[in-house]
Amino acid sequence: MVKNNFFSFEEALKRIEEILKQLENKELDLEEAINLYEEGLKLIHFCEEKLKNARTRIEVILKDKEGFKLENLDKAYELFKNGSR
Amino acid sequence: MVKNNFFSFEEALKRIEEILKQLENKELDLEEAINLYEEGLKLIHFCEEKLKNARTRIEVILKDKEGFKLENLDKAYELFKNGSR
Amino acid sequence: MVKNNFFSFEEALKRIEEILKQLENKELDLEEAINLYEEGLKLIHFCEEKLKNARTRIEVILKDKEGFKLENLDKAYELFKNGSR
Amino acid sequence: MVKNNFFSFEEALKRIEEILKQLENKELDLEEAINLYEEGLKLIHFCEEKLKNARTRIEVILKDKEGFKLENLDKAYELFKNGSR
Amino acid sequence: MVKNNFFSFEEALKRIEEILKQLENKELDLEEAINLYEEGLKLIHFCEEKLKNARTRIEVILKDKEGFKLENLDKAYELFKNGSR
Amino acid sequence: MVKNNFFSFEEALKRIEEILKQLENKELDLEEAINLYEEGLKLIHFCEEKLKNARTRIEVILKDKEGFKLENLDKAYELFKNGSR
Amino acid sequence: MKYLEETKIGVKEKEKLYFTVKEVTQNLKDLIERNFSVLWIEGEIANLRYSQNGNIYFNLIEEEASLKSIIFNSQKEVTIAPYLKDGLKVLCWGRLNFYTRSGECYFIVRRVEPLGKGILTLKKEELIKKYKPLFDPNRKKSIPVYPKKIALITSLFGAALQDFLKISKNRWEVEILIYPVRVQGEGAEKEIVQAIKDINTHFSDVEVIVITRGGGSFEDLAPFYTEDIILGVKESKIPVVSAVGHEVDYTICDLIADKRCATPTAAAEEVIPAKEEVLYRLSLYQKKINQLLEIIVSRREKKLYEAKIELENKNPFKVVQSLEKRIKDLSYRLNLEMEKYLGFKEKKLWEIKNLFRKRHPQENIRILEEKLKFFKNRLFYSIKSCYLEKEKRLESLEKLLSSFSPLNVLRRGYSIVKSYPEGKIIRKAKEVKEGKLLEIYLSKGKLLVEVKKVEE
Repeated sequence: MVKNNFFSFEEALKRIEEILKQLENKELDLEEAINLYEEGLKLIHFCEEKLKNARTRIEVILKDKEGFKLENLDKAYELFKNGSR
Repeated sequence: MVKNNFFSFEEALKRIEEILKQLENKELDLEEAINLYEEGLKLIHFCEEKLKNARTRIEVILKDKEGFKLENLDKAYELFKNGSR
Repeated sequence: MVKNNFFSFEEALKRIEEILKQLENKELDLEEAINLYEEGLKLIHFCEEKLKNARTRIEVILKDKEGFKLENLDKAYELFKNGSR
Repeated sequence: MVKNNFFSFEEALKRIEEILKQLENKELDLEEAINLYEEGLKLIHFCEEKLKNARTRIEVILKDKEGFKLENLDKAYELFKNGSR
Repeated sequence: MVKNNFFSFEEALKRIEEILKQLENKELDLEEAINLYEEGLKLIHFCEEKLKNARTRIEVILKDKEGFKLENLDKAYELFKNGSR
Repeated sequence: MVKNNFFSFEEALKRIEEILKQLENKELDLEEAINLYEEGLKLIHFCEEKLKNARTRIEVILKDKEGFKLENLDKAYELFKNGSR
Repeated sequence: MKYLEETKIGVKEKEKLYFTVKEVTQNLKDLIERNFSVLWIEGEIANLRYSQNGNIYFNLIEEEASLKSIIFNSQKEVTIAPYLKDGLKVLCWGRLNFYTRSGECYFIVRRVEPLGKGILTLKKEELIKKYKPLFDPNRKKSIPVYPKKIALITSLFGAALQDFLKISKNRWEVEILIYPVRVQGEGAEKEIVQAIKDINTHFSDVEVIVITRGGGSFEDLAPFYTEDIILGVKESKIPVVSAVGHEVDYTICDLIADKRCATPTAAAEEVIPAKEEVLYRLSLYQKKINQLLEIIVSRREKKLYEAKIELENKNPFKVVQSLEKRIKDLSYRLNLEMEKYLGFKEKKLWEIKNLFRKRHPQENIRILEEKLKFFKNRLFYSIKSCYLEKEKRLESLEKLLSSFSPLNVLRRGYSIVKSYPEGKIIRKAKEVKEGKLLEIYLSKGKLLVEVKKVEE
C-alpha cells in the first residue's frame, strides 16, 4: 500500500457518500453517472483494501504483543510521546 | 463518440417528446411532419448509440473491477481528488 | 419533386375544400364547374402524390436509420439545434 | 370554338326559355315565330355542342388524370393560384 | 306576287276579316262585293303562300340544323343578340 | 528494566485511558484508530510487565552527624537494639 | 454592680413612678441576653429529665447555686446524650435566655463535654477552630495512585510497622523508607515534625508520607493532638497520610493529613495499589481497547458494505435499461404518431376525394342535356302549333269568305254581266249599245257575247 496516505479511509467513505447522493439526482447525466459509479466502485475497493490491511495489522499487533519484549517499550514510549502531545 | 457533448442524452429525450407532441397536432404540415419524424428518428438513434456505449463502458468497468489491483488506486485517487473539488 | 414547395399539402387540401363548396353552388357555370373540377382533380392527385412520397420518404429514413452511422450525428445535432429553437 | 366566350351556356339557356315563352304566345307573328324558332333551334344546337364539348373535356380530364404526371402539377399550381384569388 | 312583303300574314288575315265584315252587309253593291271578294280571295291565296313558305322554311331550318356547322353560330349569335333586345 | 523511568506507570495508565476515550469517538480515522490501538496495547503490555516484576524494597533512614544513611531493616533493628537509640 | 443598677432605675424613676411587669421582664431579657451571649458554664447535672418532645431539661448546680438548663432536641449532641446522668460534672456551652412569660432564665445548652477528658476534647475543638481554614478539604493534596516511593514515619518497634509491611509485601513495586520516631510520650510530636521536614528536604522523590501508630490511651495519643503536628503536616509538600489511633476517634493529625486511614493495615492497602487489582484493570483495558477497535473497524466494514450495496443499487446499468426501454417506447410512439398522422391525412384526402367524386359535372351535363331536349321539344311543338293555328284560321276565313261570295246567286241561275273589257257591271240595258262586247258570268264558267239588240 503505497499511496494510501494521500487520502484516508474516512475521506474515501465521505466521497462515496457524496457520490451516492449525487447518483440519487435523477437529472444526472448518464455519462456522469457512469463516471461517478466507476469512481465509487474504485473507492469502495480502495476502502476494502484498507480494511483488510487494518485487520491484518491488528492481527500482527496482537501477535507481537504476545511476544512483546521490554525493548519494544522504546517504541511504545515514542508512540506515547507523540500521541500525548 | 466525438460530438455527443454538444447536446446531452436528456436534451435529446426532451426534444423527442416535443416532436411527439407536435406530431399529435393533425393540422401540422405534411412536409414539416416528415422533417420532425426524421429528426425524431435520428435523435432516437443517437440515444440508442449513447446507451449502447454506456452499456459497454459499464461492462468494462465491472470487468475491470474484478481484476482490480492496488495499482489502480492511483487512478481512484485522482478521480477522488478531481471529484471532491 | 421540384415545385412542391410552392404550396403545401395542407394548402392544396384547403383549396380542394373551397372548390367543393363552389361546386355545390347550382348556379355555377358549366364551364367554370368543369374548370374547378379539373383543378380539384389535379390537386387531389397532387396530394396523393405528396402522401405517397411521404410514405416513401419515411421508408427511406427508416432504412437510413438502420445503416445509421455515428457521423450522421452531426446532422442530427443540427436538426436538433434548429428544431429546439 | 372561337366565340363561345361571348355568351355562356347559361345565358343561351335563358334565351331559349325566353324564346319559348314568346313562341307560346299565340298572337305571335308567323314571321317572327319562325325567326324565334330558328334562333331557338340554333341556340339549342349551340348548347348541345357545348355539352358535347364538356363531355369530351371531362373524359379527357379523367383520362389525363390516369396518366397524370408530376409535370402537370405546374398547371395545377397555376390553376390553384388563379383559383384561390 | 310582288307586294306580299308589304304586309304580313297577320295583316292579311286582318284584312280578310275586314272584308268579311263588309261582305256581311247585304246592301253592299255587288260590284264592290265582288271586288272585296276577289281581294279576299287574293289575300287568302297570299296567306296560303305565306304558310307554304313558312312550312318550307321550317323544314329547311330543321334540315339545316342537321348539317349545322359551327360557323352558323355566328348567325345564331347575331339572332340572339338582336332577339334579346 | 532500563528505560521504564522515562514515564511512570501512572502516566502510562493515564495515556491508556486517554486512548480509550479517543477510541470511543466513532468518527476517528481508521488509520489513527489502529495507531492508537497499537500504542494502547503496547502500553498495557508495558504495565503488565512492570507489575509482574514488581518487588518491594524496604530501607530505614538513619540520621547521624554526617547526615542520612539508609540501612536495611534488620541492621537498623540491631543498631537500635544495641541501645544507640 | 448593685449600685449601677440602682442608678439606672433611679434615672428612669425620674420619669416614671412605676413599671409594668412587661416593661420589667423585657428589660431583664435585654439585660441578660445582651450581657451573656455565648458562654461555657461548668457545673453538675441535677434533676435531669427527658421531655416527650425530645428536649432534655436539667439544673446545673454548684453548691447552693442552680441554673435551669435545656438541651433542645434539635440541638442535642447524639453521642453525649446517653451518657448524661445526675451528678455528672460537665462543661456546657450555650447561651442564656430569659423567658418573659414565666419570668425565668434558662441556659440553652448547645454542647456538653464531660469534665476531665472533656477538657482535652475542648482543646482539640479549639485547635480546629483556630486552624479552621487548614482543614478545608479543598486544601488537601491528592495521593498518587501508583507511588514508587513512600516514607513511613513510625516507631521501629511498634506493631503498626509490622502490620504495614505485611500488607505492602507483594502488593506493588514500591520503595518504602522508614523514618523511625517515637510515637508517644513527651516531645514525640517534635520528632515526627522533624521527620516530615527531613523527608521533604532530603528525600524529595518520596511521593507519599505515611504517619502511623497503633491505638492507645488518650494520653498515648496526645502528641497527635498538638499544634506542632498541625503546622508540621501543613508544611509538607509531599502528601501525608495519617493512620493514628482508633477507628472511631479522629486525631488532629488525622484531620490535618491529606488522607486519614483507620489503621496501619488500612493505610498500606490504601496507599499501595494491589498488583492483582491493577492487572485486572489492565486486562479490562485490553478488553475494552479490543472492543472499541472492533467497533470502529466493524462499523466501517458495515458502512462500507452498506455503501457498496447502495452503490450497486444505483448501478447505472439500471438507468441504462430504463432509458433503453424509454427510447424503445419513444421510437414506437414516434412511428405510431407518424402512422396516425399519415393515416389521418390519407383518410381526409379520401373523404374529400369521395365528396369530389359526387360533384362530378357529368351529372350537371346530363341534367342540362335533358333540359335542352325538353326545350327542343317545346320549340318544335310551339312552332308547330303556331303554324297549325295560322293554317286553321286561314282555312276558316277562306270558308267564311266563300260563304259570303256574291257569286253564290249564280248557282240559282243568275248571271252577272260585265262590260268588256272595262268589266263594269251592267245593271240597265241602256248602258250598252249594240255591238258592244259583254262578259257574262255563270254559276260555272263565263261567256263573252256581242250585243245584238238593246231593249229598254
